[in-house]
Amino acid sequence: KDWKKIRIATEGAYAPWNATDPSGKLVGFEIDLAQDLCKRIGAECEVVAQDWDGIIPALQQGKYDGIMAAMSITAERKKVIEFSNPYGTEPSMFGIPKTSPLAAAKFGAERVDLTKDTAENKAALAKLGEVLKGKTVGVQTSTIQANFMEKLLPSVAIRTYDKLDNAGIDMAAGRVDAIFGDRSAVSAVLEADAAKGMVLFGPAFSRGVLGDGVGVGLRKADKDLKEKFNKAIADATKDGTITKLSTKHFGYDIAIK
Amino acid sequence: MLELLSFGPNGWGGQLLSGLAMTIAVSVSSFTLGILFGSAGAAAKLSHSLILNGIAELYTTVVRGVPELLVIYLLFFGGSGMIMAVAGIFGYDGYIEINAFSIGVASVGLISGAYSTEVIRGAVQSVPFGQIEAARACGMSRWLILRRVLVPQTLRYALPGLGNVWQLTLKDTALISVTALAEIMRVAHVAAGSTRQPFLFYTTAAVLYLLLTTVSTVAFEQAERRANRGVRRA
Amino acid sequence: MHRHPPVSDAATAAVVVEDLHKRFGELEVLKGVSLTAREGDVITMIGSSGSGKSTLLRCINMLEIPDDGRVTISGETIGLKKIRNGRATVPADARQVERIRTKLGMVFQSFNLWTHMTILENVIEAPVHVLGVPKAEAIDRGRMLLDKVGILAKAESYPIQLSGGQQQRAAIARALAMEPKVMLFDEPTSALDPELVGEVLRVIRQLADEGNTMILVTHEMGFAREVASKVVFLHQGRIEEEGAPDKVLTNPDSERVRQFLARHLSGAA
Amino acid sequence: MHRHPPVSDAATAAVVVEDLHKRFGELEVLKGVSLTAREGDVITMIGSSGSGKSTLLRCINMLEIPDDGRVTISGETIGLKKIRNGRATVPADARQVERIRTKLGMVFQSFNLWTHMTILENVIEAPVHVLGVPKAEAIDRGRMLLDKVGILAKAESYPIQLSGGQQQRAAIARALAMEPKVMLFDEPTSALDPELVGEVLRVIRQLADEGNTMILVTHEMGFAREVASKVVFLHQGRIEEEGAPDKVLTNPDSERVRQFLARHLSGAA
Amino acid sequence: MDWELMWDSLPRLLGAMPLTLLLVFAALFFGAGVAFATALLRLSGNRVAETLTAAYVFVFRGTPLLVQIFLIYYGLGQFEAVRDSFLWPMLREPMWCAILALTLNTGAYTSEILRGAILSVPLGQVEAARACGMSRVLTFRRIVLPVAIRQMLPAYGNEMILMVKASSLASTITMLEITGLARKIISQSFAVFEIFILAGAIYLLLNFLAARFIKYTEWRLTPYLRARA
Ligand SMILES: Nc1ncnc2c1ncn2[C@@H]1O[C@H](COP(=O)(O)OP(=O)(O)OP(=O)(O)O)[C@@H](O)[C@H]1O
Ligand SMILES: Nc1ncnc2c1ncn2[C@@H]1O[C@H](COP(=O)(O)OP(=O)(O)OP(=O)(O)O)[C@@H](O)[C@H]1O
Ligand SMILES: [Mg+2]
Ligand SMILES: [Mg+2]
Repeated sequence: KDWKKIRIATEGAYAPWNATDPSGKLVGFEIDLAQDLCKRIGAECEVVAQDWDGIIPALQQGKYDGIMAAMSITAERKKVIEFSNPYGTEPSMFGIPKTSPLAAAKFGAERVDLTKDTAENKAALAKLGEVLKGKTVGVQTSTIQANFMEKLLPSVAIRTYDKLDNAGIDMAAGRVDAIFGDRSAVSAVLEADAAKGMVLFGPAFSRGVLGDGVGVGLRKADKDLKEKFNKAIADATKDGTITKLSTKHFGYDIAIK
Repeated sequence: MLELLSFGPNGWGGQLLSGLAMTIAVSVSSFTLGILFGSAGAAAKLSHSLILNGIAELYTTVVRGVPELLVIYLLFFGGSGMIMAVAGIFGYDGYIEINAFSIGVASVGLISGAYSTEVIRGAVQSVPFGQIEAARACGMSRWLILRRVLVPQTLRYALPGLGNVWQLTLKDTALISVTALAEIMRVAHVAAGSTRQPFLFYTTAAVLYLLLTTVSTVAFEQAERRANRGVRRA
Repeated sequence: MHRHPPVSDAATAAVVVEDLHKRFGELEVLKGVSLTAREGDVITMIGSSGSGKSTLLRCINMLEIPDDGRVTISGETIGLKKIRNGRATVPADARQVERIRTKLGMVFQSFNLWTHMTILENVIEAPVHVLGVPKAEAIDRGRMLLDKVGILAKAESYPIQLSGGQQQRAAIARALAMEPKVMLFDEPTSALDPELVGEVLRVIRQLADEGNTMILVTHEMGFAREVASKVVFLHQGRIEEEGAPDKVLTNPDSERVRQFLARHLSGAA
Repeated sequence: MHRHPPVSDAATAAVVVEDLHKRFGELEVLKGVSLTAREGDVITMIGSSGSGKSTLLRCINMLEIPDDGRVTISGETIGLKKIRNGRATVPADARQVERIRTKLGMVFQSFNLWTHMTILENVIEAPVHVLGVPKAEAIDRGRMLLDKVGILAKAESYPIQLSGGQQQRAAIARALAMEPKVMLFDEPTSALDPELVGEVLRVIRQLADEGNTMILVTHEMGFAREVASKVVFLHQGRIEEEGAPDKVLTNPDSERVRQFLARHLSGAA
Repeated sequence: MDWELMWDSLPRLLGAMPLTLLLVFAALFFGAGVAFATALLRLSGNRVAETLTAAYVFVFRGTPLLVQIFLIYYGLGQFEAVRDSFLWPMLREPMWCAILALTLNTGAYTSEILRGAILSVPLGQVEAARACGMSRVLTFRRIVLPVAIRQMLPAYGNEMILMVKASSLASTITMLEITGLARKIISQSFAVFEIFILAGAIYLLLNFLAARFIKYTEWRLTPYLRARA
């Protein structure tokens, strides 16, 4: 294939990564980034909406050529599809009601990089396991955060939701004690009407079981396309395009440094 | 908050309306397709061929027995795969796009058809045999009997059941939102995700479905009244 | 008002039934019945319940396919063929059967009017769609027939809106609309109350007086005596006795017929 | 075998109907009917279709609620009250109606056997659940009654397995099982073929001979003449003529009755 | 097709079957009660009761179950009053919410089936009972209901099958019944086809058994129809 024309799938319902505006147009960080990357590759770009549940099978079938849907790069996904290098990363964070007794807990660290085995990190994780004992945490189904909870805090009960927003509603109703997700998603939940009066909680976690950031999902066969994307992403990171787009959509920088 | 439902630049009114139109388009097409499948299925079940009986029985049992979502998935992913495999035999190996609308209609039609099969079969069987014998005794041919006596009479018995199938079809279209076809449920889902107002949009979706139900209930009552001319006392 | 139709010399046989056999599974319902109706004949069939009267009538217009024997209508024999190694019989030519049926008007015991059509629509349906008569013409003739049986006022009503006697007469009009060679009546009055019985019998008597060929099954002995040119007594799938009504109904040869008549009279009145 | 029951001096009235009125919407079906049945009476009601015979019978056991007039069973008058500003009538006391119905056995024209029970279950249902008769006793009595009407062999069969005449007799047994004061029969034979008619009439005749009080609607004139102690002729919701069968059926005063009988005889046989 | 994965996932999916069965049985059980009451109220002749029950049936038949589950689970929890009420300990649990939604849904459909069946009992059967002096209640209990229940069995069989399938929507409110678990396995393995086909086969089996059961019950309860030789 000459890659003059590339089709990219996104979910269109995960603001601010990707969303839909009231006129039905796809908008968001990844939509803008896709156009930019395609320009660098020298291809014409078409972004299409696809429900999350079918997003990987449809890629494999050839319905489109790439996925840019806030999909984290994980070992399991790598078994079935290929990923470009990451174009962004967000730490994962907990959210809790302001009045929760958990709010009093203190952790030694602000950020925990799970690839680093420092004493500080270990202490923070242990503390987390301690305060969440007997609590229930809401996460989105089949996400890196669900994975995190199962692997690192197996003794804490989790509940899985289609969307983190629903978990937020349930936290407001008192069915779960905390929610855990991408920082942007958790912040968005905290700002929504339903969850007024909630706060971020604990350190920001990243890497390790939480994956190496968000990349473009590709078919295994399309090694050439992967190379093109990698180069484009490297360029966009270097010249500050990603930082610019990120600040526009998130209000902070998610570029890989 | 109601501004979100308006038709202005910041309102989802337009999207919801086109979602409504899409739901109607898909339901009507699938229902029609379902009637075709249903008639074929009923004909097969009523035939004396063991093979046709078996095929129709398999069709209704499996399609009614597995969750609707599975049928849609299989067709959505399996359908284009199959077509591509066939094209592959002829040496074409590109991606063949079947649009979400056709797949949606095909899969919901398939489901709807399984239910229609049973309704139509029952209706055909409840047409009193005397009605057909009277037609035979007049020297009518099979085709003429079918057209002039069997179909109009069957319709009368089938309409209430078909009304139920229609309701089912209407609601099954909600499931093809997994193909990202922008019908009511998908619009509500996307709008909820983009605005973080799930209640507002899901409640609106419920109201839209109720609206469709109301209109179609009235329509079916009218149709039944027409088909039943000569049944109740005037 | 006894009446025996004048049998013209040129009278051909309208219906000839020869050695008819019919089985339902194990049960042999007709065991070799032969019967001839000349043009203008009015044949009345009597016999106890289950003796095969309806089956014989239905074999004549092939609503039941006989297993053996021949049926000839106006000189044309209906072709039958054996299938499945002789285990079943079917018409050799479906077209022929359809064509012959247009010559036979059948009036069912349960009327079987098409419920989704008005009375007039019932009457013109077959002439228009089977014989291809222009619709306007069929309507004219249909109204005339409804008038003849005395229910013209009900032309636009649906069957359910009619009383039993009226439905029966509508069914007769529907059969007559095909201008059949032969009319077949299956117990045309058994479901009616005594007053309605009178109405329907009057119409049939009128048809008889006009020289129509008819075969009818009835339990009304008085009526049989009055209009029939021949009475046939069926018993267990065979013709037990046949002949002029006065003979069969008053002084039958068969012991079984005598019994039947005795029981009939004591039970009914 | 004519029979007029000996009317004892102490004979009380089993059923008294006084000035009964019944309207269906606009149509006044009963326009003031009065009728008395003493114990042991066999009253036969005749009249043309639509004259109100069934309605009168149904008013007696309150399956239809009369708009006006009184019904008294064995000296107890059924209480009625007006509701909705006198636009409708309902029983004053549902319990009373239920109790009185146990004294009235009804045999419907269409049998109305309960399809989901065997014949014996049909017969014992009401005695066990309404009268509280112990089950074993009810079964004994039920089998005796089935024997009496000649269908004991069918005790364990379901209604659908019985012929029309057998169903009719089962319905009679069911009514008798309540040991009613009065039996009401609505055209007990009109749906049967002539041979079955005989069977059913034989059972009714036997009941009459045993001195049961009965009111029956029938079209069988010969039977009416034979068993009735009184014949009542209904015409357009009024009693046109009543009296001894010989008088009413042979030499009626009313012109209308004469007409009816003439038509009846000519039409039917 | 990844047969090995299918084989490995089978025991896990079967492990979710008890939850699915619990949801279905509870919904059918409570739903039957709701349906019974609703059908009686709709036929009661009381204007208010008739209007209210008709509205209930209209709303629950007229909207997708997905929306109903969603609004009951997330919607009710939004209200302070509900959270403070004695019902909250139950409504807190997704399982009770799922059972409530399924119950109300099947209750609405079943009540219509039952109502139709009651209305189809021939009047003659009822009159015969009245003529024997049976009271309204006795007539209903001994004649109307037994006949109506036999009459509604085929339609109710369909409803059972629909309920088995409908229980899969409980996965949208965090329940890990068969479908919920299937989606979880898919999210780990991305083997959409294999797992869905496996889950579909389990549903098919359940529905097949349900259909057999209904057929058998019908056969047992209607000796009088079978009797016709
Ligand atoms: N389709 C059928 N299948 C099996 N047996 C049948 C069928 N039709 C009729 N019979 C049997 O054939 C016999 C004759 O039936 P037929 O209807 O000809 O009797 P009939 O003389 O018309 O009686 P009736 O006076 O009661 O109408 C009966 O024993 C009947 O049970
Ligand atoms: N439920 C009803 N609603 C309206 N009209 C009715 C109803 N029941 C009976 N009628 C009318 O009342 C009149 C008398 O009916 P009824 O059944 O008493 O007549 P009948 O004398 O028994 O006649 P038949 O001999 O035909 O049985 C008829 O005109 C009938 O149409
Ligand atoms: Mg017959
Ligand atoms: Mg009557």
